[in-house]
Amino acid sequence: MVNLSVKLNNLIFKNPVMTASGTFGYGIEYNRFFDIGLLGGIIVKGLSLNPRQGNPPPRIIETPCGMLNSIGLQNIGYNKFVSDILPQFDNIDTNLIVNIYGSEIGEFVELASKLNNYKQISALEVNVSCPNVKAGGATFGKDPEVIFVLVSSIKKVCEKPIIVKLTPNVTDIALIAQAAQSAKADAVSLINTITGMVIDTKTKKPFLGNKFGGLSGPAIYPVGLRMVYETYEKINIPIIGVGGINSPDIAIQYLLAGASLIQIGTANFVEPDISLKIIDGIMRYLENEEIDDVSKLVGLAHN
Amino acid sequence: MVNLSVKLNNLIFKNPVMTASGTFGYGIEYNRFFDIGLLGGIIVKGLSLNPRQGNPPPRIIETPCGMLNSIGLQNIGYNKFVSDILPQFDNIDTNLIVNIYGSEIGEFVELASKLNNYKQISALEVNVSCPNVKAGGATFGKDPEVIFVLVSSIKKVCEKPIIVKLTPNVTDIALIAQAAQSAKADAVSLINTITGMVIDTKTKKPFLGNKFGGLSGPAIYPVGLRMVYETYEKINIPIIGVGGINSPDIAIQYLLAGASLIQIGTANFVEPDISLKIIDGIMRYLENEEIDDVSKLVGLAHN
Amino acid sequence: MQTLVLSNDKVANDIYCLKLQKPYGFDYKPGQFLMIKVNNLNEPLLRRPFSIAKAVSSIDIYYKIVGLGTKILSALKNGEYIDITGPFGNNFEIKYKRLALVGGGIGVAPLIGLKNFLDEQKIESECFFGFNTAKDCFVDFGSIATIDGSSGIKGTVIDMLAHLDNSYHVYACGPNAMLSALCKLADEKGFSVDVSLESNMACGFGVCLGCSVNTIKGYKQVCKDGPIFNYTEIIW
Amino acid sequence: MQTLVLSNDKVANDIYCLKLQKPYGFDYKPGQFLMIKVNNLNEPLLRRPFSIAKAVSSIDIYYKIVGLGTKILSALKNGEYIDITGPFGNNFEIKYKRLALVGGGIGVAPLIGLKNFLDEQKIESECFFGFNTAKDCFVDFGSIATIDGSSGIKGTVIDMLAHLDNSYHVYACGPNAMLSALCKLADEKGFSVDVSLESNMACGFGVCLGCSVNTIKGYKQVCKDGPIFNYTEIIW
Ligand SMILES: Cc1cc2nc3c(=O)[nH]c(=O)nc-3n(C[C@H](O)[C@H](O)[C@H](O)COP(=O)(O)OP(=O)(O)OC[C@H]3O[C@@H](n4cnc5c(N)ncnc54)[C@H](O)[C@@H]3O)c2cc1C
Ligand SMILES: Cc1cc2nc3c(=O)[nH]c(=O)nc-3n(C[C@H](O)[C@H](O)[C@H](O)COP(=O)(O)OP(=O)(O)OC[C@H]3O[C@@H](n4cnc5c(N)ncnc54)[C@H](O)[C@@H]3O)c2cc1C
Ligand SMILES: Cc1cc2nc3c(=O)[nH]c(=O)nc-3n(C[C@H](O)[C@H](O)[C@H](O)COP(=O)(O)O)c2cc1C
Ligand SMILES: Cc1cc2nc3c(=O)[nH]c(=O)nc-3n(C[C@H](O)[C@H](O)[C@H](O)COP(=O)(O)O)c2cc1C
Ligand code: FES
Ligand code: FES
Repeated sequence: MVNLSVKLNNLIFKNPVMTASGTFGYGIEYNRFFDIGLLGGIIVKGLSLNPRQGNPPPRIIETPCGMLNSIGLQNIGYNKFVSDILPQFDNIDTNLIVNIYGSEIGEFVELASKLNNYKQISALEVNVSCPNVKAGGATFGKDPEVIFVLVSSIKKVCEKPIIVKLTPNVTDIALIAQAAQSAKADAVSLINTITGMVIDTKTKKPFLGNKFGGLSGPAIYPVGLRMVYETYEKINIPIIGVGGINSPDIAIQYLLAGASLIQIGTANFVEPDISLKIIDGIMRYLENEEIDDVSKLVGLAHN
Repeated sequence: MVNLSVKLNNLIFKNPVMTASGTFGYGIEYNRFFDIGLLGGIIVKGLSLNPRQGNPPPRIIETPCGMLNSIGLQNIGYNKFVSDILPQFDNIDTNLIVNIYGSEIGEFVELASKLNNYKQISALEVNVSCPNVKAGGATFGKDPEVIFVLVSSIKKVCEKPIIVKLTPNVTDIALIAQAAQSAKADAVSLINTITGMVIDTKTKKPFLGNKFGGLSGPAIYPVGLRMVYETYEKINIPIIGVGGINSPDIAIQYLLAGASLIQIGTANFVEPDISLKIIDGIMRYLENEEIDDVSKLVGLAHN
Repeated sequence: MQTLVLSNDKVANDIYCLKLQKPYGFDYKPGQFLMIKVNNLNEPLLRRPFSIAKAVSSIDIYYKIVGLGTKILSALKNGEYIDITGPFGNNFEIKYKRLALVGGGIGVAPLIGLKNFLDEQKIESECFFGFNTAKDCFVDFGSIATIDGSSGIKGTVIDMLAHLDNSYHVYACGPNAMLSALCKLADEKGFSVDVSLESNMACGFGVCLGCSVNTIKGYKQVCKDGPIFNYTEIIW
Repeated sequence: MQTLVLSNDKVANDIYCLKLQKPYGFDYKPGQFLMIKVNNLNEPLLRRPFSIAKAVSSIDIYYKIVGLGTKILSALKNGEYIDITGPFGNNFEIKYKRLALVGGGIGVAPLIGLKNFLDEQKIESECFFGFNTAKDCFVDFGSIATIDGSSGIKGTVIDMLAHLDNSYHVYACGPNAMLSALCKLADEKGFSVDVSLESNMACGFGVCLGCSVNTIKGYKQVCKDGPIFNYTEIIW
């Protein structure tokens, strides 16, 4: 038997496969497809203090082996989340991670301190990288100093592990990861979407209501993988790999590049139970390779 | 009849479609597929002062809707280029643009001043963005000050139009374009490839001999398009759009985003005469839209 | 779920009828849709939404070739398998009024199942379908209008609706131009209208938030809150 | 060039023979290859290289399913069209020595055309082909070795070459393990060897510089300088 479980501080993940924020709703919606308790973790849609209505439609468009989205962090807000969603997780045996977003540092901090009180929540993922909102969002994610202040401030009010989710739209993502590490982040997730656009040649206008959107899906996996590889050589805290994973092979590539855990995003839309297939594929790979612990794969490509 | 021709300073392009550096050899190789004189321009493989042997194989690997390459600027060098290749262009009626590369500023300048003497050459494209070489290359392309010094120095020794080819692996590509403009560049080309990697899960090692490679092909077109759109709002010199173009529709999207000319790269490998199909498609589009001049499309998506 | 293709025949200009083996326990309500993965590749990446036109002995879909996905779909042969998820979405609510079904072009598809259901329930309804030409028509019931007069009356489907008054409730699906003409008429004549809307979709069941439509109560998801909306809710 | 598929039949375990209509004026030399675009999509993006096994009445390709592209190829039906470019590459040079053709697995494919050519020219040659089992074998001539002894002698193709001496010239294609065993033997026995190499390719005709192989004269392009190289040139 191979060991698929992974530890992050005191948190135990039964396997390294989580679902990425914004691509798996609040998790509950997928219960009709499979037992979501089988997942290593579930990262819910980006949450803000107040409900947000998001960007004007159209919000998605397919591109070659990818898609652009400009959802703009539409969400039900803190109050509704804790009253309607959280109780449903009382009996679901997986790590619930809340992806949080604020338009200024104070908002992030307030939200983090409030969420700190809920035992159903295993960790927070701080989204400093959403390209679809004007304030905060990507601006935060591109400046190491702002990241340092933001993460330090959150760490002061929240005891749960803090994961910082980074944007790929920068010259040197490892530099930003280092800032997060200095601020005592417990892990970093990379990558969020790459900013892109599509123009409608019929109307001669940007196709998306918000003009720009974030590129995700298999098209971007070589970029996410490279950034995980680069960052692995520059930091000591765990890396969570995300970007274009839709097969066991790509998931394993991320582990070999240095990710301790991985997230499945866009692929959930195509195959709702893809995460289970990926967990299964990782297990088979380990068996074939006669490796008894998934953690032994992490970073092997650097040797 | 619609007018497809485009002017860049005193240079006239018979249509806005060129072939991208490194994807069309020295042009001559394609003469067996079609009359390369029908193209708006041909940008030859990156040239350096001395021959370069490039990176160890494997050098290419396919990825979803894209490919990675780590050729590493293998080329025949200046002497052989002017003796063997240039004379063949005496009677080819298209713009020959030489993509140049140096490992330090002095090398760029020396090469540019030497190439300035050849009447077969219409312009130089300065490659400050190749991710596959250690010195120069991407390092240059990421620092606006270095770009400024480099381009200013080249402008002093070369009278031909200078096009600066930018890397997408930066936080703010428009900033780099502005530096090129300040240094009196005549145009900018964007984008070069996005750095990526693939790991072989059989050997557990990076697949490419050089570990990293540049991602090109349809997968990246939404990113290239967004960068052209952003840059168009920040500079006044012409933009040459490149990245993932393999259909008239995508080519037109680039024009609408603000590109005056476009380049076809990876698509040449798949369909050697794709450029002709794209020229044809642009012409049909203009006819259907009753637009009499291709230049009238440029930047329309900003209105 | 991998589902067997029973047939996939051209039934009109660019329009095909795909019949799939009905999986055990499959149940749907008229107005709902499936998400279909048209091949096993990453291109096209996303599933495509299609209304269920009928699900009696087989699941029947009528689709029009408009792009890459539907093109690929049209090459499917019987005996092959295709992956579906669903059914998703809300359904046509039956109103206690005189009922009229109004469809344009491929928008007729979801109304076929509704008509079938109404007939089963012995609820009377009138059907009005518009096409560009006879060659585009793929139904064998209802009153037909064609722009060129090659089948039924000459004109648009709206031209057949002069008799509708506030005793009527209309179920509609079709191109935006048709829907807005219909809604204008509804405002004048006082009949009510439920429309089936379209939108680009990624997931089909409410998690991606990609398929939003602007309504008087804020953004709603076409896949989950719809695809059927009362037309007065929608900010057109 | 769009080319008509005449047949595409399974001839052994995972191995297919694709026959294409020979375009007017098509000419090739043994050892050359085609680049095939297996579908009309962006995935797989690039053409795939395949040796021409024969081009007498039709162009014949033998291929093995190893990944996505060859999988898609195997679903092609006669009557469909497929896009080819080529022929590309250098060719087997005929040496005035005793000739032996040595192939392993799917590497036998390019040697079929060579054998055909030699027979036409009435040049004598010996053929030695190795497979894992009888089920993998797709040729009906030459001496066969199989690892499990289910066809021909039991062993590897190398086991049949004990008689080769410096009067021989060998043309070889197959897995790397076979080629390196062969080259070791060549060093011992003094025969010369030309090998047909493989490499990932994007363009197939020398412009992308992606298919480099390391030789004693620096990097060379498998597609243009090869695919056939004298084994002493290659830095293995
Ligand atoms: C609930 C619902 C039910 C539906 N039911 C049916 C049905 O029963 N039958 C049916 O035929 N159809 C139905 N549709 C529509 C159907 O889903 C689409 O026609 C289908 O998804 C098209 O896929 P495609 O890959 O062929 O076209 P795509 O290539 O996805 O293109 C489809 C359309 O999207 C737009 N588009 C795509 N790319 C771009 C771009 N770059 N710029 C601008 N515009 C672009 C264009 O308008 C294009 O015509 C339904 C849709 C919904 C939401
Ligand atoms: C000149 C020449 C002639 C040839 N002639 C023939 C012939 O006659 N018959 C024949 O069957 N084949 C021939 N080949 C080989 C053939 O081109 C390949 O088998 C084919 O391209 C495979 O395509 P695919 O899409 O099926 O597999 P791919 O998906 O491209 O994979 C093919 C192989 O590439 C490697 N690979 C792909 N992706 C990765 C990755 N992420 N990490 C590590 N490795 C990877 C793997 O080893 C895999 O098995 C020839 C090749 C050359 C260069
Ligand atoms: C529709 C959609 C919505 C998303 N919403 C969020 C979000 O709310 N917060 C966040 O941090 N990332 C969000 N993401 C980014 C994903 O979590 C993930 O980082 C990205 O899509 C790359 O992974 P993938 O290629 O597997 O999808 C979203 C992505 C998509 C496609
Ligand atoms: C195999 C290969 C070699 C390349 N060589 C060069 C080069 O020498 N100089 C350069 O400026 N760009 C080079 N490029 C980048 C292309 O010119 C182009 O900017 C990039 O591929 C994006 O366009 P595409 O998606 O259309 O290929 C190369 C690209 C490829 C795929
Ligand atoms: S399609 Fe995903 S929410 Fe509607
Ligand atoms: S495949 Fe392009 S140079 Fe050989």
